[in-house]
Amino acid sequence: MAEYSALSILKNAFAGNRDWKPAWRKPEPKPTYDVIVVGGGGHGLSTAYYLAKEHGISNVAVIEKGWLGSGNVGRNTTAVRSNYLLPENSRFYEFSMKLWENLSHELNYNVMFSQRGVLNMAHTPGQLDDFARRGNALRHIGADSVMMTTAEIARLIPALDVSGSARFPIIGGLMQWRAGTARHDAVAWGYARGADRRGVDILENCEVTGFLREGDRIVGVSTSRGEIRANKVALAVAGSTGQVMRLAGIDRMPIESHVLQAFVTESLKPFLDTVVTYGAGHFYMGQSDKGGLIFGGDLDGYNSYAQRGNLPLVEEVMSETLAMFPGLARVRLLRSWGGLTDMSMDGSPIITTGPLPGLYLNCGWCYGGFKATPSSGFCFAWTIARDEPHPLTAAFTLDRFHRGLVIDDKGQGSTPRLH
Amino acid sequence: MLIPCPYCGQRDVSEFTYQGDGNRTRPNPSSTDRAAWNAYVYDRTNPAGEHREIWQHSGGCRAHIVVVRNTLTHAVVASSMARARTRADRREPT
Amino acid sequence: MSPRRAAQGGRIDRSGPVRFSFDGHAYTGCAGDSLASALLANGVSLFGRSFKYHRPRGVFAAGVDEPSALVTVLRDGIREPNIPATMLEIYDGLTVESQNRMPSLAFDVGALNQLAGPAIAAGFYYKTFMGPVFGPLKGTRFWMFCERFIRRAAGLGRAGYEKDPARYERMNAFCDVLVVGAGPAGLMAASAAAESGASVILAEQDAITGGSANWSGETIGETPAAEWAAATTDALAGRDNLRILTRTTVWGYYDGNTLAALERVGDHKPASPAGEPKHRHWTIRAKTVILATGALERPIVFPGNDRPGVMLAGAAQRYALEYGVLAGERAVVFTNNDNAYCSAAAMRDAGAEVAAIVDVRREISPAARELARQAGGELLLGHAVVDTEGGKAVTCAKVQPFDTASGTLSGSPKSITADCVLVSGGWSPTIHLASQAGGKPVWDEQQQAFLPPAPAQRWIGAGGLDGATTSEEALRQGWDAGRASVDGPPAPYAAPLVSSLELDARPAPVLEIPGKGKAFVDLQHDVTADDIRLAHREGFVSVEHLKRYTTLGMATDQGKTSNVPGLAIMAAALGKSIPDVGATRFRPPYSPVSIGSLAAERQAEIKPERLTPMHDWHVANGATMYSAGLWFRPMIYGQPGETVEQAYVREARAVREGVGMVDVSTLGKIAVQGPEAAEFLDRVYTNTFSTLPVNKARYGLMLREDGFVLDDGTTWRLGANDFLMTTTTANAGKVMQHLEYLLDVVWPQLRVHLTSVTDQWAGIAVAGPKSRAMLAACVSQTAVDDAALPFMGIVHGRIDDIPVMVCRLSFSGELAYEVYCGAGHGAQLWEALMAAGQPFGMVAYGLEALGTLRIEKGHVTGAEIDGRTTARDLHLDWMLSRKKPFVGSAMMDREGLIQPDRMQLVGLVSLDNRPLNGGGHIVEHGDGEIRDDSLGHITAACYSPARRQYIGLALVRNGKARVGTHAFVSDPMRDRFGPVEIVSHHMYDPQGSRMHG
Amino acid sequence: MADRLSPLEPVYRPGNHGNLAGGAGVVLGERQPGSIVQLAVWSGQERPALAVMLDVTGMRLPDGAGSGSAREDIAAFGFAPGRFLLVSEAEGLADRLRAALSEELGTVTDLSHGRTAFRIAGAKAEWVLAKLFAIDFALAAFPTGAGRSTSHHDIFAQIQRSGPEQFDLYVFRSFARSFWHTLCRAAEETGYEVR
Repeated sequence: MAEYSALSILKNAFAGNRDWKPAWRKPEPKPTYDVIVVGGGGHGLSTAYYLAKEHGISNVAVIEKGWLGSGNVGRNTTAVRSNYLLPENSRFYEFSMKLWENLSHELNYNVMFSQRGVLNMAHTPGQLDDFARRGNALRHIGADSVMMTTAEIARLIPALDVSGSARFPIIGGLMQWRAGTARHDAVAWGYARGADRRGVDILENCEVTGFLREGDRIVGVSTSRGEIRANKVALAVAGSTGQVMRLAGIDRMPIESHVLQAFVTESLKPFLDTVVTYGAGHFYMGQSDKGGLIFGGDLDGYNSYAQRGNLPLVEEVMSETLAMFPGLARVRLLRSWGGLTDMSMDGSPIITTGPLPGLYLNCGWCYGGFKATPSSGFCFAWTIARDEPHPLTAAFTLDRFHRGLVIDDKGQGSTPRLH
Repeated sequence: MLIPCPYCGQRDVSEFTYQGDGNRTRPNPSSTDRAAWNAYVYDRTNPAGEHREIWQHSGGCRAHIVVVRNTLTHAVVASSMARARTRADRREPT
Repeated sequence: MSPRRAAQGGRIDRSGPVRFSFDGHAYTGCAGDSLASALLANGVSLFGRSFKYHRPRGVFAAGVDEPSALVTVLRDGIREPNIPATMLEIYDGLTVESQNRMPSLAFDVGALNQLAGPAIAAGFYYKTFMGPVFGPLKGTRFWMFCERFIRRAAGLGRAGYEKDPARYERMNAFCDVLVVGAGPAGLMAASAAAESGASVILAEQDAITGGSANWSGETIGETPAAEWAAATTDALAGRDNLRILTRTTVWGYYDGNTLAALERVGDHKPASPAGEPKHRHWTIRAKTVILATGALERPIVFPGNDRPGVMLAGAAQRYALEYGVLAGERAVVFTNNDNAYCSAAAMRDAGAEVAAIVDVRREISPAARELARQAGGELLLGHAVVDTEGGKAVTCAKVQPFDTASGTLSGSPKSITADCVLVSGGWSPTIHLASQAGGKPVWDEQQQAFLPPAPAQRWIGAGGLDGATTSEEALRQGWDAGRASVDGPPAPYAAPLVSSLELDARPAPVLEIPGKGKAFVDLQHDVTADDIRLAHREGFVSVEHLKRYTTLGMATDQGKTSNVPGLAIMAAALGKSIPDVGATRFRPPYSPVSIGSLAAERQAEIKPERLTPMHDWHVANGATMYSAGLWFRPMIYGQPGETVEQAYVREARAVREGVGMVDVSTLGKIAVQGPEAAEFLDRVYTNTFSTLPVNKARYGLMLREDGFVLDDGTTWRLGANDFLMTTTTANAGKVMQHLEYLLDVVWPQLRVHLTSVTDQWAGIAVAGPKSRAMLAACVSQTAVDDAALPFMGIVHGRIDDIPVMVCRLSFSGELAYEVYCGAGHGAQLWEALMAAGQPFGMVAYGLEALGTLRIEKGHVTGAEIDGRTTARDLHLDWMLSRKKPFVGSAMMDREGLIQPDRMQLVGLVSLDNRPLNGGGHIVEHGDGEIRDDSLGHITAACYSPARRQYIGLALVRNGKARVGTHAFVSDPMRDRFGPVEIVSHHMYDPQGSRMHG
Repeated sequence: MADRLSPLEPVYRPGNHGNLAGGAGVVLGERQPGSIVQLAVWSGQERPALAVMLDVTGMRLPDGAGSGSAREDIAAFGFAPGRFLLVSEAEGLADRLRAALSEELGTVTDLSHGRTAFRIAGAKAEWVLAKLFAIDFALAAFPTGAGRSTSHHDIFAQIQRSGPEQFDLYVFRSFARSFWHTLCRAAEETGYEVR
């Protein structure tokens, strides 16, 4: 398949763009694979990609019940950052950031990772100390982070309300410059194309309806397109984890599926050159290259598989928008949508072997899934290939909850909606 | 979304706080059954479909309500006072 | 009057000119004009530039579906970008400018993009801009360099930074029936529902009711349809069980039949009266909804279809009949259906010349043929428009024979001179709200359109939405829906006579004409038919991939005119039917909604302020206020010239040496009452309260179920079955909910009532060695000596005339008391204590001094109780009763919670005599290098007046074992590195002799 | 005893405000009742407890969730299962009620300082309140005398309809000033008079 480049674009343009080939094949399922990855979202596709690339396992099927990338990789707010508090998380997300930094080259697909920075606003001295703690933690693990003064913030983002008369005045911020945004769909398509080019079969419109078992062991899946066998079956199904695990006979998990809404305004000329978060609520905003302001806030806060949220959260997020950017009152909300998030009991993900022999599990990404796409796939592929955790995800076990080894970045305990 | 509060009637979801899976049973306080405690604190049924769950009408009468709600459509199928329910199948005082 | 303005007819008022300006040029229009109709009347054809190629664009539609004519309104010094000219009512003084052009609308350098042509087809940016893999532009740098230019070229209008002086409000409404859309079906439905006595809201997005009746040219009953609509509306407006909301777009269908609507209250007024909002955000909770949202026309896609002057046929009809404005003076009508013949006739009636009617079909109905005859001009059946010519406006249309069955052209094109091409590809029911309510739309082959899904919530469809193709049908459906919405018995329906013609409602299944040149599907996003075919070639064939890869339908009009043509082109490429490609799931909002309206009253202030009864005193006496959650608390009472550190050191020293007082009214306070209150407290606290005597207080610790610390505070026993629990300020709500949950869900048999009494009591802590003497001097009706008021004792008395409750407890480590009184007396009590304290050197102290005193004592607060710490981590294991179970007791001994290398609370002393900062980290190595070796972090730090050192509290890995050792603070965020000694967290008076004194 | 201070003292501006083109649509004010008391009753003890209330206050409540009764000198309404708010012009109601109520029936909590009482009256009262609360204020849905517990964002409120066009609102004291601002702002559209 052709490499993408400026030259190939020109060549094709002269040919009326008639010679472009599909970005990935649409193969028929084979009866057997070495590995089946369930879930054709970002994590599933990157897992397949790294299985092929890092571990030479290319006899892999990615099976997706709908269209490729239909999960959260296609409905998030595109922020990429590693500025977590606890080192188990920040080390992992920092590794992801490093993969992001070379991802477009790696995939020969422009995922438009724009390192325009993510800035968290502080509104009280106590919050500033908390950010210093977090920033210091990041610096100690080798990630970047700096404090910004209000004056620096005002220069960087003239649209912000930095007045002392704000209800929650901004008194400083924590900036991670290497953080930024990426084009979410491109990540799915780039990994799909990359995996496909290494021989992975991507099977769309293929829904798992059950697991094939030999004794205790999982040996494949039955699907809407027939039975498919494999030595190893890996799940990366984000919001549907509970549903798929139920098919495997496990009916309770340390996970709740919640709806997270996201929003985009009408397209505007450049308004905001970085990604910002509000410290006196839960709000984040960036601007897409097309010009839409992309933003979101809290979860709606109840179990849901409906990919649809409700009005109170919309109103809350818009209020926080104006608390930060008073000039946006007359700008108009263009579209809202809802994604399913796997909220784990401590707000941190799960990447592990088991819980059944032959089964591998990747879930519980809460808000963090998109930015983790590269490292999640990398480390999950490692776990699948070697039957042992990658050192960076060794703490992301399923049994950590019961053992009390939780990784609770927000300190909220087992109330998923608060993570 | 509206949640039917048995006391206050249909109210907007913004008046409520979600308290999660209503299928969990708290073990007897003196129980040392670690697995049972773990299940109570950490494990959730999380069904796609009808879900029995607890809401508190925190912005209203503050009662806890057992709601059966479809997580695929958000349609509320039933609601009742949590207190009445737990009274009905009262366990030994603990 | 301009030649484009008919002498009579329509909703406009020709009596006086309305002045407005567009791009600095002054124009006049009529009251009732939209900006689009007014500019068209002035002969303006160029309204804007397209998104990607910056091609000149005119106005394409007449309503909410407008993709091209977007403008920025300038008002009150605030920019309001991306407003469709079709939805903007003009008023005297209206000022608007065009968008996405540099330097001007007529001459736009961005139009150079057109030269790049096919190289910037759909998705081209995924294939390039990756840059070199090494060198200074490696990694993401090259892309970020390119991105700067791309971002500038993209985008539509520009937003401003200033706070909007306009007002936004919300309104909650409840009704039996909400009727969405006040066209013929909606009006009929509202009449039928209201007649039953039900409460009805009728919402119409336009400024006037009537919908298609305003431009259909039909008669209903004995009168022109527009007059019928006005009369029906008048009758409805007289009812007290019905509210008509015009300029109100119902844009969201949420769960529980909750609908969101935007009322544009002030947008059409030159000035708003005091207190009136610009926009009102309605949340309508309706028992039943009647969706009478009508249908939207869509175009046929053909090369050159984006030139200004190419317009939807129905839009031109609307301009002619509703506004008395001609979209052009010589029209070519291009259609696949009968409806456009009405548009042609209407143009002719309004004074335009119809050069030709071009129809892809070979056969048309007799009624259409008759309309064609009335319209005049050539009737070209089996033909298609294959191109247009013209610069900033159409000058001619090219027409060629076309075979519908094969989709191919034959013969050669001929030119027809025209200044507008009016196109119709049939009508798509406006199913957006129905789709938002849940369910998948259903394809109707006859109408070549998606019909609404089966209702997933309580709504009834009527009119064009439900597939009605004639007004007669729409009126009947409206009536039926109105009756059904109130479960009324079928009432006699007096069908008004409608003059409509017997048109063939089935469009030919042709939505694209092949040909050379760019044929636009999504006019705003510049998505062409070739782009869709490219997406197909590259495998982006599902409807969602199509949308995402090409950005089809993602523009501000949300694909209202482009959705079905786009699907048709993909279906043709795939050799599938349209429904097999899939239907888009519509999401809120139906049309864009101002952010201000959604924030509503919170645009003025996002959160309320919570004030203690003494707030005004603090502010009047120089306090710097600290925002703690919603509360405001004094941080310091700074004196002129003092730094923050000097102020809190002075205040803290006063407490250690004399007496000080601090407002503690913000502490959470919960009345715990009932026969089993003590039993309940035993279950929720780690320690025992049932043994606490009346009029004594005890410090208590609560865990979460998972064994981690939740909160701490003192609880006072005021009676055998009456406790006053205090919580930390930050956790008051959380603790209340935790306790209510346990009582309601887990232990419903316990007779305990919980009531928030935080606001009932004002609280003042009086602390310092002189506090007892000071209180003795002002408290009456009780003694406060050690015998009457021992440590943790409670007495009741009066200060001045104010009843008070005094508890002897200490957070500062000094002899100290908390004095509580009714909140309404708080300010007086504060002043009374201030006055009584003067002889003792009373000083008011704030949070900083409070923090200093507690750091010295090693008492924990939210910085240490951060949701990740255990009682043991905080040296509070002595509070864990082994005699009884309590919340958290079963889980607190799990492996992860008892590991020796957990982070544990220690004290720190700065060894370089420089301040420590909260958030600094602790490391073992003294080389100053930053590596992955953090042992923990500082939770709080201060200058200790008692120790005359900079000290801090920290959570440090295996901290208990490190007491007495040296370490280093590593704080790269603030460029601070230096030696510290790890000490016990009790850094002052470890025996507690002072507070027991 | 010392007078109770109003939390609104510095921001309370008697007179007419807002858009008065059509006259003041509502009258807003703070009431300062002598007693605001919560009566909370154990499950199953509602009848005897309400009998005690009748004895002490002379108030009889209709059956049903949220039902209540309002007179000029005293008002009472249910606002939660087993819980009632009693508001009296007289001080000391909590003590009198506590003395009369057996612990076997329920508990009494004095909230006289803890809640601030607002009154809104006039033809536009429903309209103004509907801007702030997501409950149905129509007379048919919210009859005279009845009580409701609801909230405006962070501000919890108990509301009693004390007349066809009159509502009494009870709000946590610490929020009173913010709520007053909010209420006044909401009433500007219709014009309001502060008494």
